[in-house]
Amino acid sequence: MKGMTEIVKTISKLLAGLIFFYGIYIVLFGHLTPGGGFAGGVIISGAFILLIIANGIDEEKISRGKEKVGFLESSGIFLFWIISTVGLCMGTFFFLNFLGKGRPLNIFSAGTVPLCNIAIGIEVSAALCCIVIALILVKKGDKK
Amino acid sequence: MFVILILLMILMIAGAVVAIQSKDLLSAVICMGIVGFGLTLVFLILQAPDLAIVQIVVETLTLIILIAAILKTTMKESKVKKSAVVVYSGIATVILLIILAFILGDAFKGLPDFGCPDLRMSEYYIEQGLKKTGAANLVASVILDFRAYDTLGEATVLFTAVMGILAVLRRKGRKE
Amino acid sequence: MIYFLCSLLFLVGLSGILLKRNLIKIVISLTIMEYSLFMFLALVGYKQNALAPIVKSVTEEVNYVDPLPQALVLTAIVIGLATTALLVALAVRIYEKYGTFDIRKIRRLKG
Amino acid sequence: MNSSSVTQYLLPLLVVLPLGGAFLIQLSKKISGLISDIIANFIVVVLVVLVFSLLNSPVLVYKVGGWMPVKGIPIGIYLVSDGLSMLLLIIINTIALVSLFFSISYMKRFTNKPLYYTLFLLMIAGMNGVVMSGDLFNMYVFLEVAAIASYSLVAFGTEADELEASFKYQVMGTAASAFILLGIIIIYSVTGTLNLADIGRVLKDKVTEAPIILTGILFLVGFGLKGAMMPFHAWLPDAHPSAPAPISAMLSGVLIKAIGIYALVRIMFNVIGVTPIFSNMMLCISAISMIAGVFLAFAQWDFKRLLAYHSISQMGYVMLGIWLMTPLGILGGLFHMLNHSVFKSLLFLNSGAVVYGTGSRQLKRLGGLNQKMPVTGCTSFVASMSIAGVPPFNGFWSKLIIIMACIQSHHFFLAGLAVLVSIMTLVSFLKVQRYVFFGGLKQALKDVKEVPFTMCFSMILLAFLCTTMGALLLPGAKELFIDPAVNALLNGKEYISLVLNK
Repeated sequence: MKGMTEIVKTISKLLAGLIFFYGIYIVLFGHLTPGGGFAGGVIISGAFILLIIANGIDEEKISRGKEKVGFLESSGIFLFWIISTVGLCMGTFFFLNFLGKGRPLNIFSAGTVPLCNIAIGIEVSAALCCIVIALILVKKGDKK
Repeated sequence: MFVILILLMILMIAGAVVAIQSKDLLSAVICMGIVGFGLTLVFLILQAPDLAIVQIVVETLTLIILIAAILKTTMKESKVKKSAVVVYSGIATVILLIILAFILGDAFKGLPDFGCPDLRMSEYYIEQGLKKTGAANLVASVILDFRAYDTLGEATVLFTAVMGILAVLRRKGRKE
Repeated sequence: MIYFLCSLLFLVGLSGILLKRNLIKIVISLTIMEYSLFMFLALVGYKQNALAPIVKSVTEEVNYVDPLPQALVLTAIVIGLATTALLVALAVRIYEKYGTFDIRKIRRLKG
Repeated sequence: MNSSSVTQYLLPLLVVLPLGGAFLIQLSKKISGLISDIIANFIVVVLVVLVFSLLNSPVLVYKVGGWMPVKGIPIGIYLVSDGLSMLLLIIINTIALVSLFFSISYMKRFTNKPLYYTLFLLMIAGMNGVVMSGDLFNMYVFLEVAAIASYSLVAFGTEADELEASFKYQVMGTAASAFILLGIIIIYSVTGTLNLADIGRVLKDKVTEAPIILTGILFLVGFGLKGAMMPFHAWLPDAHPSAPAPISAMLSGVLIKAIGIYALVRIMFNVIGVTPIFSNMMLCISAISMIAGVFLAFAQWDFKRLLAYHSISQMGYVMLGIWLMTPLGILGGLFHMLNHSVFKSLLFLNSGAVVYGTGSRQLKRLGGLNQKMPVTGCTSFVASMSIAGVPPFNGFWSKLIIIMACIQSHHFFLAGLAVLVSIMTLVSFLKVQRYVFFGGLKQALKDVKEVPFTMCFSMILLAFLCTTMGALLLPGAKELFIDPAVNALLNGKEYISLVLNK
């Protein structure tokens, strides 16, 4: 699959940057405003998918990217797992919100909630990129 | 508000019917988009901005995945021959569905009225959510603190699905 | 009334699964079925004249819609997305092997 | 801190460990191929040790996140392990260990082994989560984890028929999940809570209201689809044979019990409450499953497909016992569930060994394998006799109890049916033995060898269990393993006070 025209490529690069930062904003402020790790993660993956679609598919580059993305995904969910088990390791409860609650309505508040949001954001964005890349890499008309 | 909600739902049902009946797969997928984006609006009306954000991005992504799959394969739904078996099974299904609709409609009369939910469990979330978890977004406080275990399960479902997709899309399953 | 419309959407999805013989159509029907459930869950949590469950200031009067069903919908949406993606991947692979999406031509397994 | 509060901290580990293992395998697969074998097997060994150390403990309730109930209403998610969960945990983790040990050699024929282990561990985590969950929605989430892992494991070989079976399985499974979710929403709308015990308390005198009856039916359809009860069984004979053999063993031996029968029984007995109409309906379904499964199995010439149909039939026995709702019936049903998981997994592992050795699972193409594969032949003979209910193997005792329970509660027709099905099962398995292991050796099978050590070891272990598990009925063992589970079902509504007062 070839990429699209030069105009589309340039604009998509600009837009992808914007979308990417918007996604990060949604993740970071997930505990204060609507949104959160999941919504933000999907938006971030959207930025990458836009780039992939606009710039066409270079198979080699993309399969290398797929491995990196897979690793990122596993590490994201592993991070979430670690946050969840810290409570257990400290001898208290599984999924204990062990950090201080902070001042309400401040970005550094709510203990582990923003951390979980970040971990989920990483996991979700990587996972969705992985799904789309894997589906794109399937060759057309490869019948048996 | 209520009228808009009902109109939206009727639009969604119409979209769903067209999506299922249309002969062309691409237009079917796009009609499914009507249902999904309609759902986004419904969420907004129902005071659920979190869900609206998630639904709109997920719907877009679902459409991308489905369209990518269709572009790689075929757009036409192959024709169904109108044999007697098809017609009879179709009629039987429709009758079954009508009966089901009556059962569901009847049972739903026993639910609490629309707009007055029973807040047995969530009263505490609403009143103490901010104080206990520090998160101003009560939905975030529920999914990441009160019921964070569910969210671990949810993230795991997504992880499992990705692993499953990687497993299914392998070129060769068995070694020679 | 409003619950009934929701169940109607559910039944439309169900009819698609039962009647349609095309893999992609089946995936679409399943997704529509799930959407109707999300909507039902959000309807169940709605409270008349209440605000979205986001606290804007600490002193605010407490009158929000039920946040719990919204959290459940969030979880369910992710699960729905995961199943849809896996189904689509399987459908693409099946197309690769058989060259069709039609279930009647994909009957290697019997009984 | 007394001893019960220490042991309750072990409960979340049963889910956390396999999840962590699955993520770790994905992170570390680059380093060496061997590392995934080690991690997976090590974690499941730890799980088995954990489960057996939890045995004989009282009802444990663990509140995730430390959210204590407010005004008596639970607000967080509860993990609950009572007798019934314990029985299921034993089944899940033991069979998982044996299958995993079997996979070490068996899965060498497949590509991307770390992915297989990841999915396997996720499936175990999902089932453990379902069994221990004390929260309706949480149960649904972990049910989906287990189900999605099993969908993709069925298609692990990526051959055309495997993909097709997986798709069919997944469509039915997703529809089933939709029904279950609808039921959960209705329950939440009526009660305003999701905690199982709390739901039970609210619904105490509402069992006959229309929404609750509808929920019962929705759960029956949903979990019936997941557990392949008879009118909803269509996916099972495709999906179970298509999976790699250790996965078939897990699916048939464990999964349909954990996310089908267990979930339905838990919700109906302990939470909603069973009405006589419902239990009679379930008796009908189990009788139909029993008889139709065995008849359909009769016509099969594919080894694994035949076994899959027998799974439907044997699950009919389990349900027949449980839904008689008498102490003896429940004892028989649960004991048969335990036994079935052992001998059916063994049979599937046998079929896997046959496929591994000969490359075929068509009965007509096999023959005389006893000369070449003595261990497989021997163990499969034990398993066949066990499933057919020949004394002194374990299947005999549980079937005997179920038949006695039928007679005791004056269901003579069902008792006769159970005997008939048992005889037909025997005939069907004599056919398998005759075509696969006895008779003359086919020319094409001259250079077949016995399977590697790890596979033999798993089969011998299960065969040993088959011969000795009748001893679980003796006093001493019975109180430890089966009685708590029976009591958990018999005193259904006691569950509510047990959980809420912790």
